[in-house]
Amino acid sequence: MAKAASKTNTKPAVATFAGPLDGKRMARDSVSLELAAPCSRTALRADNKSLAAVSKVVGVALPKKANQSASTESRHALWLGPDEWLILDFASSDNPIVPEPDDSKYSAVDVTHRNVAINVEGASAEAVLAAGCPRDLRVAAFPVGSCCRTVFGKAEIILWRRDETTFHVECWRSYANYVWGFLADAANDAG
Amino acid sequence: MRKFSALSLAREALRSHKGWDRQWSSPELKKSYDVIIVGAGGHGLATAYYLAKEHGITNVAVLEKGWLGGGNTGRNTTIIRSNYLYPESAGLYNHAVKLWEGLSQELNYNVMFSQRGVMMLAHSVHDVQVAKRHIHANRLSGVDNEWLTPEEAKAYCPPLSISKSARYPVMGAALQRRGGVARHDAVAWGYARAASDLGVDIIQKCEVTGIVRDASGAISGVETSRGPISAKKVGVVAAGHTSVLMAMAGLQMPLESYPLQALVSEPVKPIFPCVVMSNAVHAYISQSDKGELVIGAGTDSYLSYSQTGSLHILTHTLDAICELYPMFSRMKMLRTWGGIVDVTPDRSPIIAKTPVDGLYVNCGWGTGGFKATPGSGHVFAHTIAQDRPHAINTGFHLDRFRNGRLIDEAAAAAVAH
Amino acid sequence: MTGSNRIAGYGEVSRSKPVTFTFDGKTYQGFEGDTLASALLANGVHLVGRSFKYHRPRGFLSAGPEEPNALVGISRDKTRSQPNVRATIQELYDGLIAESQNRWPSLTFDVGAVNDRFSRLFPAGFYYKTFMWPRSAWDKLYEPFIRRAAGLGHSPTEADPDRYSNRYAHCDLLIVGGGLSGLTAASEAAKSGKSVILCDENPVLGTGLRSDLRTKFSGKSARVHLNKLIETVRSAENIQVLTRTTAFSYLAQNMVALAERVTEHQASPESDAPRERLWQVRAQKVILATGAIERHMVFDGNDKPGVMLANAAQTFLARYGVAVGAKVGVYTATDTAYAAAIALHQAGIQVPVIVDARSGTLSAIGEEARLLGIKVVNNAFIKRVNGRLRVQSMVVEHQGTRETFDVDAIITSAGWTPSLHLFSQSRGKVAWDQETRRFLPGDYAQECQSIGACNGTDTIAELISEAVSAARWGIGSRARAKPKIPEIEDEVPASGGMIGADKGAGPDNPVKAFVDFQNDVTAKDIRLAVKEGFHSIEHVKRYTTTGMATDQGKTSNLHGLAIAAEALGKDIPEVGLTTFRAPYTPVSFGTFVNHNKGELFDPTRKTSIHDWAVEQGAAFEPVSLWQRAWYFPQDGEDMHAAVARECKTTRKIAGIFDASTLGKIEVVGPDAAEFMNRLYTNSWTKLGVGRLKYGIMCREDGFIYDDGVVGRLGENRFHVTTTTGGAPRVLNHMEDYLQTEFPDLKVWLTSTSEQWAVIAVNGPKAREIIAPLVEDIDFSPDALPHMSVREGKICGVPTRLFRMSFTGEMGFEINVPSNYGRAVWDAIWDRGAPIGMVPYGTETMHVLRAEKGYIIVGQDTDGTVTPHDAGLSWAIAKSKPDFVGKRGLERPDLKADGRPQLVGLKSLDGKTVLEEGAQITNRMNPSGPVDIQGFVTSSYWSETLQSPVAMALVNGGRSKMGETLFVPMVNETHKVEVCDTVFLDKEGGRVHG
Amino acid sequence: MLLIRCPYCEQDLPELEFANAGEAHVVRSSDMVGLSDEEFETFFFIRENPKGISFERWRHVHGCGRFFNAARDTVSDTFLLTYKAGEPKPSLDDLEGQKK
Ligand SMILES: Cc1cc2nc3c(=O)[nH]c(=O)nc-3n(C[C@H](O)[C@H](O)[C@H](O)COP(=O)(O)OP(=O)(O)OC[C@H]3O[C@@H](n4cnc5c(N)ncnc54)[C@H](O)[C@@H]3O)c2cc1C
Ligand SMILES: NC(=O)c1ccc[n+]([C@@H]2O[C@H](COP(=O)([O-])OP(=O)(O)OC[C@H]3O[C@@H](n4cnc5c(N)ncnc54)[C@H](O)[C@@H]3O)[C@@H](O)[C@H]2O)c1
Ligand SMILES: Cc1cc2nc3c(=O)[nH]c(=O)nc-3n(C[C@H](O)[C@H](O)[C@H](O)COP(=O)(O)O)c2cc1C
Ligand SMILES: [Zn+2]
Repeated sequence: MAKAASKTNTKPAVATFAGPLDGKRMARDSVSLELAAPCSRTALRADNKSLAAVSKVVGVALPKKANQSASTESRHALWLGPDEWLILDFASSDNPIVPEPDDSKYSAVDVTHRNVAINVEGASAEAVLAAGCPRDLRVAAFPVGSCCRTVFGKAEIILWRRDETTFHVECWRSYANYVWGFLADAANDAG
Repeated sequence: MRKFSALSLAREALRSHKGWDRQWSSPELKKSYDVIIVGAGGHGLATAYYLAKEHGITNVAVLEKGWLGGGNTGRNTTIIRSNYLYPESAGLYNHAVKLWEGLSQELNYNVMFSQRGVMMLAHSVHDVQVAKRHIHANRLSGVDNEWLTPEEAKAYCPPLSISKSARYPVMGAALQRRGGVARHDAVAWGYARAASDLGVDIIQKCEVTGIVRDASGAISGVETSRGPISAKKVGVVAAGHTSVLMAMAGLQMPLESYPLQALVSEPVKPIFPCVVMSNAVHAYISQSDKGELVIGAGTDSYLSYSQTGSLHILTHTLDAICELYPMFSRMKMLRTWGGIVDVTPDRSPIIAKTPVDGLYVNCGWGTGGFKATPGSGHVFAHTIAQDRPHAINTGFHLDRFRNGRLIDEAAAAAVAH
Repeated sequence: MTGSNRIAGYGEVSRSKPVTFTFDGKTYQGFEGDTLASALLANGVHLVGRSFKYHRPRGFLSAGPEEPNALVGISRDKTRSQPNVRATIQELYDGLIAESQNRWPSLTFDVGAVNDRFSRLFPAGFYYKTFMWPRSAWDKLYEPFIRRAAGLGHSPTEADPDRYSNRYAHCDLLIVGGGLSGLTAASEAAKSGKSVILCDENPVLGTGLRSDLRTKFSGKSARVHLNKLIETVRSAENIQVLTRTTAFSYLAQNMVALAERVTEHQASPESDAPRERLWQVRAQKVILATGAIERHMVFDGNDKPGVMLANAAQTFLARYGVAVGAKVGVYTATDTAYAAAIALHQAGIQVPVIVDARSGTLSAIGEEARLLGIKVVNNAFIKRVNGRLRVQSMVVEHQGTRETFDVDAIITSAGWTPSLHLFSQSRGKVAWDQETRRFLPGDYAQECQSIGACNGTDTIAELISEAVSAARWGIGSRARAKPKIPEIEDEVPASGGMIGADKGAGPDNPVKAFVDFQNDVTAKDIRLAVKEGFHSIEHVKRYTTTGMATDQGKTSNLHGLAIAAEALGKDIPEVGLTTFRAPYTPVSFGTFVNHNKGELFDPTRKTSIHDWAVEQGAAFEPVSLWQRAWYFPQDGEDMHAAVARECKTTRKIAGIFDASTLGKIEVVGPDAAEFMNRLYTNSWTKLGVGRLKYGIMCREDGFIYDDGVVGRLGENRFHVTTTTGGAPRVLNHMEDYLQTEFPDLKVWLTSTSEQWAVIAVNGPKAREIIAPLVEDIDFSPDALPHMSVREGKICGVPTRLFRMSFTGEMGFEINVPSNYGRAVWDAIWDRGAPIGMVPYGTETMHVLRAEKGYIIVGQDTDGTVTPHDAGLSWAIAKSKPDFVGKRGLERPDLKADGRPQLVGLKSLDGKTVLEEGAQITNRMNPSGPVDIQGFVTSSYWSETLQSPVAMALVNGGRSKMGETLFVPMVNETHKVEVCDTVFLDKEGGRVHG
Repeated sequence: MLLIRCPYCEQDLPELEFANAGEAHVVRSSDMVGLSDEEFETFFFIRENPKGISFERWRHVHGCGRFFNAARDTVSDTFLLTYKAGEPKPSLDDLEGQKK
């Protein structure tokens, strides 16, 4: 039966953060999977005219072409569409990093909790991703720093190549277990 | 026409089958006909047969751009059932099933109509509600359709996995025992033979390239790859190519043509006794009398007249097949192919007169018209002969897209096939 | 038994590595490197199967993938069995278990063989002509009989335990076929820096030429040349070599699908290695080097065990050191069979005679055979073959005279058929070459070239230069240098031959001369089809089933075509080929499925609170991709009891519900309100900041598409909620209009469905339970009235607090960032549980909202229901000039009287819970088809009202209030009264607590 | 699986990232309410469905998210051209030229 409450305090402790892949890790000979470091995320939308101004607000020069990403120390802007960027900040684990617009230059929506990221690292990282992603991920076609929204198996992901053999794979929260499971199954073969 | 029977077969065996004659003649093309049917698929041939048989109109030509039965009729997974939701649909498809039941004798051609039962799986509470809605509606309109528990479904189809831990557990099924399959080629050949015997001219390799109208705007004939032919009435029964043909008469249609694929496995000993459909996971399967598993896939997302589809569509279907029947994972795909299905906005067919005098159209069967072949031909023949619809197809007119009176089997969460 | 038919000094098998296997329970020995076929032949086993229709004894026709006869069942254990495996490609491994098929009780004595006796009764298409009388006998007798005869092998009956995998690959050049031409092309592309994939279905490369012991390359054997090429190719970094890998489908835009057999040849595969791997290769350029397939001669008894292709016999000798017989007769219409005969002869096998169908003077190699003492008769044919389970002798007819030769095997060749399967799948057009009488690649439809045997290039010298220039095209190299071609000696070009039946099986010979072996199609079957009016080759195929067996007519299609053409009195190209379709050879379903099984068949979406529900023993229901808590049974409760308790308690005290799966969309921008005005039927302009509104979305046709509560967080910011299943399509629908119809509007849409966990707390005690957890939000009723939203903190984390109700009770929907969802839920639970709050699931939610007459889109509507039908006219802003669906709603039928309208139903007996989906009539005992008035959309037992509640769509329903209608079930008919949809708290006081 | 050039990403990308969105250049009237039933039927139900060059909409839904237009040959399934939403409909004759 529904267990009754242990205590009935009025001022509860601040809620603790719990993600779907907490503590997950897997390693094969030539590839490893692990939950990426925590970061804050903002879905940023803005049109061309205001890029310069918005770049100032964000603190990163927003890239203008497909697959491009731009970075400062801890903050990264990933091009997702002509008027869309995903802003990641690894310095802050969880709070809105782009202020809501006072004017109507752009739209900033905090999606820190919407997504979960997995690091796929190792010589076979590309092959493991190739089990479910139909894009051409060879370095020539998808150089270091490239990013895009794409598919992995039956899930949508955001893919970001951090170096030749390291990919940052981001998906919606409720798809995380699926994406992890698929990556793990692929690692059994390609890893 | 030489009668087919065990006896005639035995007699011929004794003289090494020298006595058989042509199953249909290949006559010279005449200059003029009373009625021209465009398209020698099952529906077109059936239409011609019933025109001759029931309306005494024998000066009929069926024009076929390729080989008869080579369209969707020759490409379909042959599922036959009539447990549709709306009275109009149930009436039409049930009319067909009644004709199927006597078709081999009617045509003196064994079309191997096998009433092995069609089972439609429910995988969610919503599926169950929809299935029940169909079952109750069908019962009241005299169409058999019954509810099975997962265990009963398993008993009816032993290879089915009803594991509770399945991704989409089977929560029950709707079974139509009178449903089943038939030998698709035999249907086309049987109608061709019977129609030809009644005097219908079946002209293959004759593509209709134009539809000719007189000053009054009424139909006066067609242009073909083999020259012009005159006729007062033209019935277009061209499935995937309907839009192309109607455009020749200046009519635009509420139709889109998509690739639909199917595949067969290597032949194996009997393992799958019935027909099972799952719309939630897109998998339709039965076993042919030769032993292959016959599996229907989904449509591609784009228009195409290429009779080929994409690999990922097949893959998706086989995912589902192996999820529902894990034992088939080691079976091998023997062949895959595609057809061109003409889809209407409400997934119901159009069997109607058109705004053009003398022009009639039978189309929009999409992914599920084989089952209707005899009924469709029967009421379409009536529509052409009498210049007004048969009671059974009155609802399937073109006006519904103007006044909104759709017969939306799709929206009502009913399905293909 | 050990292989008594091995010939010393021949073959590539490792004789130091013996391997044992069983066939039909008998144990045999072979060697590593054998195929099952070569090992059985080494043991003198020719009889391996029975044909489909006549159950005729069959042996090996070929040594390769084209094999139609030698199909066996292979199994490792009872979960790992596989029917219809071609013994000619199955590599031998220690412990392999093989079974023959389609015979009973045994292979040598098969009852089914009576069909052969009465075969005259079973010509092509016989079943269309009989089994029709009496009508009733069809279901009872004939059909079961026909169905029992189905199939060859047996389907597996247990779930497949093995893994499969997938790889998307991209390359500059894909070369299909690792024979001489493929290898030559690949070695030219080596070190080019371009990425190249070379695949071949065989375990070794260079197969075509490996069985050629005769041709010399600059004085050396062909193998020396091959090995040099292989060395170059294998060592090149830019080339990925995939053996045991069949290119089975050539798709649009140079996508080629390959099936790699990873473990089929291993005795004990690693546990987690995939059995097969699917490769989906996207190539800039494709080179087809798929070779040619030898055709058999069509003559009486050509299917008997011991009759096989000449090249097969040569291959068994050259690659496996196996003699297919001690005395081998030859029947040919082409020179390559002489080469085979000479090879056999040189290996010490007796070759009593070469029968050549051709007339005229002997070719050079014919003379060579003569000089070796082999009798050569030309302008002759095999009249008959004696022997039942194995060839014993053959009767040769030569200008009217007959001579019988004792032989234990016959090798035949009618010539070579270029493999056009993939070329044709690529939508290239084949062209008939009148001079060599064969089909060759014509117009190409994609970035693709054919080389070698599949391109009809017969001499090695031509083949090499062709391969080199194709490779240069493939890697975009501008090299001009003439390829260096070794000096070729003793070559026997594979040109010429015949198509169709030879004299012995001519039009008026009623003999059994097989065209398609597996389906038992003879020359006379094809003639019969033509006689019966099946003039299109497609009809001939379907009426006789020629080319429809597992080998897809690789050896038979041309013969069938030629015989049909002859019967029609037409030229072969006039009659034409049937369509080549994927797969080139059969491919396991598992390979297509690869990773997508079990857990990975489809994503299973779970909320951040899911595990809590699991801990509480909740039952779940799938809703789109989500798993949602359905109800929370307590010690032994069934669903009904649990739901009754959850409902009662929620209305009396409080209930907590996980609503996280609701779709959420953040609509931001200066034109946000105007955008909402155009996409929803309601008006949003006047909605105040901090207020909520229930919105309805239609499609252009005016039917309800989705609904949900929308909150205005700021002048330019809306928090929109959608149905769980509708979330993706609603966002797509909004984006579509925003991008393509209203680009003038400055609005941005962002999905926040998963940013927010949503905890709904409903019931009289709801406020008291959550208030203490909340900071910076004034909870007083007028500060936070029904249908309003505030932003603040709960348990120290941000929240968007919705005051709203889908139950009719005072309700709150607490949005918190997902990763805090579980913690906040626990905190609320800790406060609520002690005062009796219950968790409830989707079923209780459905009941509670039904008592209030709130609709569920998709249950009370089905895509044919307008807002008016659903009784939601109040939610349509008449004043708006336009919104999506406004015009659609004006169509005649959508305004007509008598449309289905949503109403409530009371069971007159006060206790019957109607079945959802049950139909409604206006007559008590309808007999036969009746006029259906509507159907029940929602129906539950209301614990609160102690009566059933139901909603239904009834024709003209709202004008029938108070009327009695009928719900006919199988055994009884229920009486119902039409009533308002709101059953509880009509004045709506409870939401205020 | 088709290979589709997204005019916004300016790359050829796998079909799995895209969703077909039906016939292109079907204009939604600025005066919907003023449409006759026949005009509404034409707008909402009637489709070209050509055998040959079809103008159709695609969305790079699992990519940049943009809707765009394409001219594709429905017989060979090959794309002749893709272009951004709002750009004018290319002329058929020019396109016929490039057909394989
Ligand atoms: C893969 C697949 C699976 C299916 N599964 C099922 C199923 O399980 N159950 C079911 O009930 N239905 C199924 N269907 C649908 C069913 O096949 C069709 O609805 C039905 O066969 C249509 O028959 P028809 O005679 O109208 O069309 P067709 O058989 O296509 O005949 C139309 C004919 O018109 C000819 N034609 C076209 N243009 C011209 C012209 N200009 N001049 C002359 N002739 C022309 C064509 O060549 C063709 O032969 C399936 C379809 C496909 C493709
Ligand atoms: N010209 C002829 O008709 C003919 C006939 C017999 C032998 N030969 C000799 O054969 C050689 C011809 O060389 P070649 O390379 O053109 O042919 P080949 O037969 O040597 O090589 C073709 C290779 O491609 C493989 N293959 C075919 N389809 C495949 C598919 N879909 N997927 C994967 N692999 C596939 C075959 O198994 C074979 O290994 C020469 O030595 C020639 O003398 C030619
Ligand atoms: C019900 C059904 C069963 C089939 N069985 C087989 C079969 O056993 N072997 C085969 O090669 N093709 C089989 N086919 C497919 C046909 O060979 C062919 O692919 C199909 O009629 C489409 O024609 P096309 O491929 O020539 O375009 C079958 C088709 C159908 C509709
Ligand atoms: Zn894009």
